[in-house]
Amino acid sequence: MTRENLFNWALALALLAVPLWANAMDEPFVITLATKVAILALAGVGLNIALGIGGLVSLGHAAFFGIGGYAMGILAAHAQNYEPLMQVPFLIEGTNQMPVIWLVATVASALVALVIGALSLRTSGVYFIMITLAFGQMLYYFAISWSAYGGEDGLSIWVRNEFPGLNTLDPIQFFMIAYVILCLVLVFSARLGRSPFGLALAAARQTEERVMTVGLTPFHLRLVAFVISGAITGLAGALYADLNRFVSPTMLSWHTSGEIMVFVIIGGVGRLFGPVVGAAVYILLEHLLGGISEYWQIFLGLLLLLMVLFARGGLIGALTGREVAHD
Amino acid sequence: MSLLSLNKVEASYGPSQALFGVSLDLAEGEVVALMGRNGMGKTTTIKSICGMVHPSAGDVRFDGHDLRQLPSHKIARLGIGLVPEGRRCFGPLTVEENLTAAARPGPWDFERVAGLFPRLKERRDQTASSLSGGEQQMLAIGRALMTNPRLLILDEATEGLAPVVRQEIWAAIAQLKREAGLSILVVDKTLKELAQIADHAVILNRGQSVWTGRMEDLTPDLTDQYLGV
Amino acid sequence: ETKIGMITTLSGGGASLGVDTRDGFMLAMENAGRDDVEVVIEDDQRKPATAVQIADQMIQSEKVDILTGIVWSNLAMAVVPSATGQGLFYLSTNAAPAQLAGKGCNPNYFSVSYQNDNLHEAAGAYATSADFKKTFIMAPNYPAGKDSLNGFKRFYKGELAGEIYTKLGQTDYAAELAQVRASGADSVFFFLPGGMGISFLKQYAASGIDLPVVGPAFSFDQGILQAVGDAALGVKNTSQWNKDLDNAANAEFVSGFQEKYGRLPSLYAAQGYDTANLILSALDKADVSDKDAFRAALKEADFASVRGKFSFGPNQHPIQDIYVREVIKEGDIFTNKIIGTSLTDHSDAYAAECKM
Amino acid sequence: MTDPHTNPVLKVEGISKSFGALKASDNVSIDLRPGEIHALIGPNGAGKSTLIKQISGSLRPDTGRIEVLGRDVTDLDTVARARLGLGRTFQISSLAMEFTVLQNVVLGALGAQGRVFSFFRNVMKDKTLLEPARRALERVGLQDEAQRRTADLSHGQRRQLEVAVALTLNPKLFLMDEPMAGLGASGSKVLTGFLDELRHEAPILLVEHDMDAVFALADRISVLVYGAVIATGTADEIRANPEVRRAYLGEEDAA
Amino acid sequence: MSIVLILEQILNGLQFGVMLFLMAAGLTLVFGVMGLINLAHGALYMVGAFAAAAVAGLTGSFLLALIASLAAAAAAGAVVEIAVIRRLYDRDHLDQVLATFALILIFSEGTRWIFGSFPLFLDVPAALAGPLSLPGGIEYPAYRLAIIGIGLVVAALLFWLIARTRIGIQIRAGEADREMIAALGVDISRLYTLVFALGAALAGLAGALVGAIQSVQVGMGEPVLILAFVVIVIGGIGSIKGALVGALLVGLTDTLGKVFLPQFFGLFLEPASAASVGASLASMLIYILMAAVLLVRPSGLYGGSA
Ligand SMILES: Nc1ncnc2c1ncn2[C@@H]1O[C@H](COP(=O)(O)OP(=O)(O)OP(=O)(O)O)[C@@H](O)[C@H]1O
Ligand SMILES: Nc1ncnc2c1ncn2[C@@H]1O[C@H](COP(=O)(O)OP(=O)(O)OP(=O)(O)O)[C@@H](O)[C@H]1O
Ligand SMILES: [Mg+2]
Ligand SMILES: [Mg+2]
Repeated sequence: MTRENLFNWALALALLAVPLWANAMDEPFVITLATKVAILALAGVGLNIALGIGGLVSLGHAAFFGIGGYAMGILAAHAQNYEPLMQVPFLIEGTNQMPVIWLVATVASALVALVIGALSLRTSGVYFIMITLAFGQMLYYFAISWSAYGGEDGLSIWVRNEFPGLNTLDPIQFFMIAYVILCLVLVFSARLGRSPFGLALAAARQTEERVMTVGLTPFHLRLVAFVISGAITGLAGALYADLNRFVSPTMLSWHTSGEIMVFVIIGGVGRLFGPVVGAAVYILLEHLLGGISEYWQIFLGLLLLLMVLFARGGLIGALTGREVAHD
Repeated sequence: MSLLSLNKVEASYGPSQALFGVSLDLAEGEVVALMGRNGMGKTTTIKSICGMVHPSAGDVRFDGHDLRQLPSHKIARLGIGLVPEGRRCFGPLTVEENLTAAARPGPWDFERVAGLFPRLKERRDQTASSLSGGEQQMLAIGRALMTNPRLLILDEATEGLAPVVRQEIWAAIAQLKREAGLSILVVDKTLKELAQIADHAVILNRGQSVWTGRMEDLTPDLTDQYLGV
Repeated sequence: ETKIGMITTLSGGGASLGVDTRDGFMLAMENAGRDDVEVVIEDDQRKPATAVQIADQMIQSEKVDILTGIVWSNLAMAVVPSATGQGLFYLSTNAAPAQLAGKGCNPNYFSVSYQNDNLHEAAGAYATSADFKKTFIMAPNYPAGKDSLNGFKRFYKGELAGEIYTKLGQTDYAAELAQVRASGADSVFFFLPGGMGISFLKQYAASGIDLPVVGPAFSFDQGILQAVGDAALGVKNTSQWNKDLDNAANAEFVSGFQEKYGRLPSLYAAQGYDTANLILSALDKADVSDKDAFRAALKEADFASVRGKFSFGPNQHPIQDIYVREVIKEGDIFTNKIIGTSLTDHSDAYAAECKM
Repeated sequence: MTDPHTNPVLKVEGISKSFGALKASDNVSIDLRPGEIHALIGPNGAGKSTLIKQISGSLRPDTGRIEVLGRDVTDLDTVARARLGLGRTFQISSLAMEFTVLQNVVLGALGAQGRVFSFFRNVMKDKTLLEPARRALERVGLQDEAQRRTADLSHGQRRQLEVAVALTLNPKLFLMDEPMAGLGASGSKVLTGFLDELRHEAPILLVEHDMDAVFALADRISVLVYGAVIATGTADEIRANPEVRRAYLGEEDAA
Repeated sequence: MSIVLILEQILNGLQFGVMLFLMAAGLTLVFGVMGLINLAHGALYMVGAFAAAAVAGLTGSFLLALIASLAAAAAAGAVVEIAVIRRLYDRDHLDQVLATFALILIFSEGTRWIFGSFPLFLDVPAALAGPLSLPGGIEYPAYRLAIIGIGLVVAALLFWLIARTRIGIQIRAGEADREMIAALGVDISRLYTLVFALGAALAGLAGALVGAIQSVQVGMGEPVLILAFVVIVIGGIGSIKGALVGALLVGLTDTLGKVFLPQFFGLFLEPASAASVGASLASMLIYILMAAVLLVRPSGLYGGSA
């Protein structure tokens, strides 16, 4: 087992152990923080598939995160008010069942990712960054003025949605849901990285021409990666909205895209657990520094700066050695 | 006194060591050939001279200056012009801009380079990335000359050139040596052509200089053992 | 021992509002000098999700009894329903969106500031009384902006020369100003909070348009006026408070604030101050743990408001007078002076929808 | 060994391509027959790489048509042509630099196999990919470098890897743009011997400035000057052609 | 709507465009020419505005304020380049993103720490306050005309610097291959420090100039950052001409969109909702424009390859 693998296992266990301990000590807020880490890490894992393996620097992933969030908000709000979502041509009702919401969130963000990806992937490099940003901003401004679902005020639901057999209002149970999903997606992501698809995608990042001459179409590879990536981030969005019992256009803003990207970079681009480390460190810092001074963001900035300058390959890279493990 | 001297130079790329002791001397006005099979460290030696790789041990001196202390651009300004392996022209810039970027005062200017490679004059406003491989090679040589160097380093400078052009370039190099008294360190694979122009040769094997001597003394034994010819 | 959690914006662009809210609130707390009340303050960074998480933390870990401090409506909408749903008291120092005044009202939710529409309504009433016939109105394109224009129109009897929604965060208003000029308007009403208002007023002054302007207090508040400068001089704006309101509580507040922080208090500071005093007055009568008694004590609003008279309507939003102020210069300082009362004993348009 | 009566594997008919005023391909027609090495030589900037790019599909000809194995591919893209069996090496190495050497060849094998939308299989443990990949490395003599990072290879080793990747595709024909460039004398010798064998698997359209190799290998040579083919013939015919000597070979080499 | 009003709105659009160019000029320089994604551009813009406001407050001179903005931003830029950016040239773009994101935090909160949370006052100089009458009866603020002038001069100077001077050529060569240009004897590090400081100075100047008609407050740089990116991406990265054309396009689209879209919807919706729907669409318009441009020309109007 490589050092990085050991590190990953340790991290996964720690992320589980801390909330369990907090549960025993009756520190529910620590569990909430851990849940936030797990969910944002999940969003990062999604982005990392496009970014880390495929080299697709998307500054528009907030779009998927937000769509996931709104999928939860809209379905739950309709369920809460007993107003059907749609009556013609057939009746669609809201729901407060998490699995259904997840499905809708994933499918909806995958579809949007398909459209955005099909258009955006004609560009590359910085242009790709900006065109994904553009689509994200379009959705953001749309949501702000979409008064049917609260516009900039967003949408609140009173109680968290339900998961069969669990009490989702209990912080530790909700954490477990997020944690298990994160683990499943990490396994998926690990296998994807080593799969034929992952190899071809990573090759397309490095040399498009070569990939074409071996008979593969980079555009298709990237589009599929982008859709998978968007779908995972969308799922994270649904969970995040459920964590807060609230969704608003902020989830769609470019800050959100930026933050998700920051998680990935802090942890280490292309590292399996990069987003997990990134999200954990960032949220912890935010939480701890928040208390020390009104100007705490200066310290956050300085710490981030130190990390970029001295931890090449992200924190995981600095802790476990430079090379990204390919197999 | 030699213009350039390397003494037991060692260098690494990260954890993997590429040079294990390279020594080399080049006197003013001399042409020295650096030879060896693929991957033996020729390019790395050149990079350690130009400050693109920092030697971990040994000595690199040029005209009395210790090059190990200097950044790349200062080394170049001492009078070392590099034609790098793989050309490395500035793709988005035009031919003329490529040359202008490197220019330093001296006898070599755009007109003189254009005289050496008329093709470059024809392609003057075309971007370097759209040039053919051979044209890029000419541009890389022209660019190094524009710095008006005392020592010209050619790393596979004739790679990918048509035989006529190659002959022209060798002729031009011979002319540079003869008339301008330019010192030249050259890496190339065609032994026959090197033999006509080089005074000395240094052979590298697995990152070490294993043979130094005059071109005439290069026996078939040696070339067979170290160059595979 | 009572624990109060204050969630407000203390970093980034909107920090000045949160800082004033906090400073006003803490001034009252210190004046009271009670050691059985603890206040925990956290920065929400103006992000709804952060606000929610801070609220969770305060409820779950700090075990606070009362929450307060949020400046922005969208953050309030994210926090208030679930906080009151969990049985906590929430007292608003500023944001008071329509949903929480009408259908979404809650026995544990009190707005000490106003209902969001109030100042806009007062501006409409003023426009009517000032005999404006053709007003040009504009606000940013988001819910608060729409509420603003609707509030204005509710009390404005004249005709509209134009109605524009600008982009949220917009900083250049040349195009809007050209439209105003061309519209044949006789006056302008605008609601552009924060930097948007500063930009608008500066550009309005430079444009050479010479029409009377009216707006809610936000763009003329103490914290912002110095940055607007001369461009604001003479502009009428509506507010439920001003530093020259003639009552003892206000005099004490204004001088105390100036002494402690070295600057003039703003509307947000006044609202924070009132909120703290309201809480303190209720604590004198009942213990927080006795929710019903405490709620009843809050409802009495038995405290010396810097606004003078103050009471709660059935939806627990204020019934109060709203004044018209004019921007003046006192020495080097730009500030406001009250020139009249626009609406008296005004409540809000949503109270009827509130069932509690 | 070439039989003019068998159908050509590649047939290029009347291709033209201009960049602005520059005619990079001027009504070029050439073909490639089974089992042969057809060398394409010509001065720098004559349009050899441009022609290769048009054949491989990364550049569109202005006029003319291209047939591979009797099929008109003029309107197909690079990927489709690669699937039809067109293997290509680049003049300037185009490899996945972060990959190991082995991963690069596995990529080739994967392209040949085509089952790329598979998300769970461990690609580096897949025998059906590893076997052809290792075989290709062995054939170019890179088997000992399999686990090295491609970026750490020397220039010459990368050229060898280029060829290895093309091999994994089991192509029906090869387009090779200066495979010898950057190889030392020994490397060239090895590669020359290797190409000599390879032609029996699939014919090669070879662009090369290394005349020793060209004359040793080529069954036919076409000479391109200013975008147009000025001569086609056997090595001896070309060597003796005064126009070719003037435009390309120069005096010494032709001797 | 009268012809004069339409003309005036077109003028407003152009004016806004030039202003955008001014905001984007420094970014184009650093981003296009040095290949560095500098998210802290907006922060430097803010630094310039605050420096100007502080000096104007002390001395009352707008000219001194402008000089202060240039000096403060250039100094901040140079320090940042030497301390941080320099170590990132041979890194991934993403490391640059993270580092400059960190710089935003440091600059924004640092500024708030020094100057407090409240917006500052910076007004146009008395000589340029108030409107000028243009032919056709258009009243136009003199200060805005001055901004147009300065914007065009900056465009011309930058174009000349990058396209025509030897330094410009060397900078572009460095962008293509840093190691190589150094090996040819060019001190690229010093050159880059200069360029970065120049880009920062331009950002600072824009902050001061624009700050005088907008609000000078913490966070003012953020919307500018996004707009500036939109502008230079539409124009094509690395092209000064592209940045100018992109800025004008964005300025016109934004201005005309927000004026005419609500009127267009007014044809079939009642006024309040027409205003709202029109405004919603208008706020998305420049992003739609950018997406459309990139779909037709994947590397911007005047861009080479990415
Ligand atoms: N950037 C690099 N990182 C790591 N190792 C490298 C790097 N460049 C070269 N090497 C290794 O260093 C050794 C010497 O390489 P060098 O390029 O100096 O050889 P060379 O003699 O110039 O070969 P060639 O004739 O193929 O150009 C080789 O084993 C090569 O794999
Ligand atoms: N995209 C382009 N735009 C303009 N001119 C081009 C472009 N691509 C190639 N050329 C020109 O077309 C001519 C043919 O180029 P090509 O690369 O085909 O030459 P070549 O025969 O392969 O030369 P070499 O042997 O030097 O590699 C050259 O003069 C080159 O400058
Ligand atoms: Mg070499
Ligand atoms: Mg070629």
